[in-house]
Amino acid sequence: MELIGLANYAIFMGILIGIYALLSLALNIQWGFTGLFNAGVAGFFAIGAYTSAILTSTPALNRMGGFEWPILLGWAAAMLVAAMIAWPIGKICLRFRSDYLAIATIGVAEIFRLIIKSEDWLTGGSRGITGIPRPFGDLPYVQSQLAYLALVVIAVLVVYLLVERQLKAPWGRMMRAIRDNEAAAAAMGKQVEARRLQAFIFGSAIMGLAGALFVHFNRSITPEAIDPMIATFLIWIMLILGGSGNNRGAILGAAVIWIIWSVSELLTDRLPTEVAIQAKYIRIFIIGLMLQLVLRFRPEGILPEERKRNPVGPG
Amino acid sequence: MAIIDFINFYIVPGLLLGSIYAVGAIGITMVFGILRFAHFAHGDMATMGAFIALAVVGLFGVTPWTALPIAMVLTAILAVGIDRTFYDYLRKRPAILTVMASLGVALMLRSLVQVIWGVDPQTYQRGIVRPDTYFGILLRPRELYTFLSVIVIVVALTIFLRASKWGKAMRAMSDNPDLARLSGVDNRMVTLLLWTIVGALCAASGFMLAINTELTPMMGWFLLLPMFAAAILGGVGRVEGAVLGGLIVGMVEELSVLVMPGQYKAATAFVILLLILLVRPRGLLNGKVL
Amino acid sequence: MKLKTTAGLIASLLGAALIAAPAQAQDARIALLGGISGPIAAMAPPMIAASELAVKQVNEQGGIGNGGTLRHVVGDSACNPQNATDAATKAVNIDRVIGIVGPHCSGAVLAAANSVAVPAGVLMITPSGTSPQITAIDDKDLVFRTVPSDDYQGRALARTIKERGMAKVAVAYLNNDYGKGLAESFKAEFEALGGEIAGYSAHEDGKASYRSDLAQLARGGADTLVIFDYGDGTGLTLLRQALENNFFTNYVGADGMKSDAVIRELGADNLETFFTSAPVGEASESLENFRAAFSAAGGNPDAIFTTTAYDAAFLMALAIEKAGGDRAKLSESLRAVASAPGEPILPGEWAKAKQLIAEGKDIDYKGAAGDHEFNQAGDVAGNYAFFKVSGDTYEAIADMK
Amino acid sequence: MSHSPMSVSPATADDFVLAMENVRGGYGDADILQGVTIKVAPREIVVIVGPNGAGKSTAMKAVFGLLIVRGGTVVFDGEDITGWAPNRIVKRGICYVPQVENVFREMTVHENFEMGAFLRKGDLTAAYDRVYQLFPDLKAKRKTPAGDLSGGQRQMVAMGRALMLDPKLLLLDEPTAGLSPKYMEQIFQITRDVRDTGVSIMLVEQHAKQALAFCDRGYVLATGANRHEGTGAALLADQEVAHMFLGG
Repeated sequence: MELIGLANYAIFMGILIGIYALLSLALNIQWGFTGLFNAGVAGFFAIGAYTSAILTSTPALNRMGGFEWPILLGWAAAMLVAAMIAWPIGKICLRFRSDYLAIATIGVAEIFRLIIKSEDWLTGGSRGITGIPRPFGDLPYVQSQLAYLALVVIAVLVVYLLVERQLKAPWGRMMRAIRDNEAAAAAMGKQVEARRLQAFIFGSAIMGLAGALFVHFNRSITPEAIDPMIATFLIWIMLILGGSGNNRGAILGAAVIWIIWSVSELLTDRLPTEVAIQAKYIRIFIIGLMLQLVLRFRPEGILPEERKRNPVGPG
Repeated sequence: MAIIDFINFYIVPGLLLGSIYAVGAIGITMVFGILRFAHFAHGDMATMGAFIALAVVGLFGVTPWTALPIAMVLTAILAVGIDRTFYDYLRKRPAILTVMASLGVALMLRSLVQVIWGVDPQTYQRGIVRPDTYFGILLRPRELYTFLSVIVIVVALTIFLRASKWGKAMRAMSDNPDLARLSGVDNRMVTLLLWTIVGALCAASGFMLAINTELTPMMGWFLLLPMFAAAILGGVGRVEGAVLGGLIVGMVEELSVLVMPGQYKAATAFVILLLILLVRPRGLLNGKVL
Repeated sequence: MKLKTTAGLIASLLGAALIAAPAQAQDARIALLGGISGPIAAMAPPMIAASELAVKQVNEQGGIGNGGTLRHVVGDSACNPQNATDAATKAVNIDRVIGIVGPHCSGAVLAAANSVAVPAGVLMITPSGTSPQITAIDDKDLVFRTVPSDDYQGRALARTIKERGMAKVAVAYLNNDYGKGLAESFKAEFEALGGEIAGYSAHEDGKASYRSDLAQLARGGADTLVIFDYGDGTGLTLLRQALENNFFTNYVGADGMKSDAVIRELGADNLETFFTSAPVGEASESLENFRAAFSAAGGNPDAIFTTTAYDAAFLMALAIEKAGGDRAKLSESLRAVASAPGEPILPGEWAKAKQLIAEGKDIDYKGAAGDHEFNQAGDVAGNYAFFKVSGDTYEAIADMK
Repeated sequence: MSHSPMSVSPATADDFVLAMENVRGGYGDADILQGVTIKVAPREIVVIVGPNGAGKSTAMKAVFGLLIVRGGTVVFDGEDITGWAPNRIVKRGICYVPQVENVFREMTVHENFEMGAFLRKGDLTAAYDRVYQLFPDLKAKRKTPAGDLSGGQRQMVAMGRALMLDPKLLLLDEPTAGLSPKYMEQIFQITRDVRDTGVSIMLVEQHAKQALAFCDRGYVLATGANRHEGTGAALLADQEVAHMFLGG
């Protein structure tokens, strides 16, 4: 009995970790390998989520759609639309240096969020979208969860392999050269701009996919899901903690943070309610503290980037 | 609409909001200028400062405005402590790590506020205050004090930065850090001064927001992005630019409701920000480009 | 290899959690999920406390079944789908609850119902998810709410204030599902009755100033401002700034504004023209019972959604008792204990209810926030009263039709 | 005691203000300097010239503690300052004027001088008089932000800032880079004037011919090592040196 419960919980965690791992991998392409400080992850996550939601959901009275497209088409569209929106944003914003890019992308994501909250005809406004189909959603609980986990794991695996392959290709070597060496980057001029834009678009498309996977899992989406805290900054913490520049680190970071977040509550729930409520606030403190500890003792993250030319380890 | 109404209900609130943004933006622009990183804990540090003032009011029974200087000192000490504990050792590493550290600090501060003071909205003084009229302009004492405090803070800070040895050293550090070091300016001292000032300014901005509205654990976080917009708008590293930027952002936010639906009010700061980055990334007063 | 380590880590942590939570066979477990962290952090603790009051009363008056205890866990849904599904999954799978009271925010309810409660067959009663979307969930009759869909309240409020002679109003609403739902239904009804909406605008949470928004609303010449927001959130800022600037004469809020924070921070003297609506039971003793008990337990009965939170937990307990702890019969039992006909049960009357159930008699819970006659979709029709501020609390001055 | 085969110094080490001997080092793992020896006597203007990538500026930075030195010694005024931090070296009496970004652009001319004297206590009137006497053009511009000045004037501000600490040795990194011939002449003249106030000067120059013509002694570096040294005139007369700079 209890073991099945544990397994169910583990499956659920696996699904959410997988979705966060996708976001973390996508951010790794942008930050870890290209040095683009995108602090608007939530924006692209939202675009993917809402695109797929509008296209695949059942028709609704007071907003556009739903068009009842097949789910896979919805996912593809989520990536495509996220990429298409990332293109002009990248075109405009990538000229800014690190911190400015961060603040500009936060701004863009916040504008998206306000539009999503306010334009009822498109997104259902603050009420969001429901009636979104879930693949294998008709199976019994456990099987359905397992099937979804399998889908998410496949998505993570495909993205992981794709990114790894790209990195070993000349494309990836060049990206790293651009990131690490201003002079080399300057020498390559126009081409660099194009590469950086590619990385930005590629990463954003994967964020869109993560958004799509998220809405189909919940069969619904509301604007609360794209709060910058849980859809941007949390992912940054995951990536930095796991090890930016290392794809396995990105995935591990997502897992570690989510597990700490989730499991810590299980333990604090055993406490009396008043204390338990306080403990929920303290959870936020713990995440902050974790980040500090990693930055202090392992600033490259748990799994640092593998650099062939610099064998000097931490400490 | 009568001119006087326009002044009372759009211009004055805009200036008030802008003053609060300005005080916060000065701190952000100074950290940007001297330490070269975006300080994400700024808003939550302001929250902390506001709640420290609340604690001072509660413990000693003094008026809020008397509590303000005490809160400024305490928050300054806190800010220096945070720098020593969480930022200082990252100084030689890429700036992103310090940015992340400041995000972590933001979370920790917010959580502390929630644990210590709870999550209910609170005020320094209960009840409401109806305004006095000055030549047709409606002002409450607290608004008057807010404006005065902002002026005092800006003037004092300007004098410090323009006329004192260490003020000049701070400007030098912001202007050209390598050369400042070559001139023998002690980095640690400048950093210490910086966080003292930033902490005090955070407390002031949080306090002023709170006395004009309420204290809530999230108040500072909501303030963060408009303050960043103000700092960049004015020109990074420029104190007078931050003031100007703050006033403009505050004013535009309040005036935006004349032409846009209210729910997009929050977007105006970002739109200004994006426009300025596109058209004039150095900001109005020719700040640094990071 | 890494996967194994991770799995090992999860397993050991979970093991620790389980050891800490021994379960006894005859006990029943429910979860109280609330937006403890996040945007409604100020509202959640009193709601949780109200639900806990119900749990406490149950256990003091005989517990569940034959000597069993009603146990509960508190989970943080943080008002977002990510945390809500996480909290619900833990409650269902680790704590093995058979019912969930919560979550508090509509978005969280939608996600937790769709991806956890409904597939897992767990009964869910939300005390504060007001979105009409909840009605539409394909829920296998497992999702209920003790708070009416905002449609009812908005319309009732429109009728009431029209009747009271406020014919020209401005509406300010928080741009979330709660504020928007109320505003839309209010507007439709008010205009149908021939009233004039002289200003209508949404605002975002957490801005420092709303004065120009208010000035803009006041320009239409309305004498009454209707605020659909939370009294311990932005609604307080808005009301303060409106009062301080004399923008309007009358101020009307819905249940979200009926918060003690409003009286505490603004002062009763300043609130003579402030009115709110809130759901009440048909039998006025219901509300009194709850207020007395909750005050005695140190709670604040004027805090938002405490009545619905109490009713949700009490109803959950009644349903469990009726179903004899059988998860499959839970929703059917809930309908039975909540609906007429039957012997009326008021808040706090657990011992009486338990005995009637044991005797096989039909009961009908009449709650603090309404009678809770669930319709097909698990929604309740609203029963509202109109309140004014009186001293340090709110006093009902009229029923709302 | 290491000693360079190239060393044909006219006096013993004690007679030099600065003696940098056989220094190796670089910014990262790789050595850019492969053993460089440069000496400066009191009241002497020493020029370091060499082709691009010769390590001229790097050699100067080695003096000022801006380099990881992995071999050799830097002795200043009889004291071994190898590996000292720049601010300690400043206090000891060496000032450095970087090639670029060598003024505080947002601060006025006068404030730049004030920053130069940051470590000095007591009355600074004499120091200000000295710089304004050396750079009379700047007197009228004392309230102007340095960033608004012309390139030549900025260079003067940079030198003035460095002189405020009353150093024994002034390091100038390509002070004439990007300046018109007229300004170049002026800077050289000022450098001589500064020397006449009792300061030793070491400068790195791109304009080798002009610099060798005006200096007291010169060093020619190539690929991080000494190539030639001697008086300016002697080096100019040297066939090999001429070949190096005139091409062909």
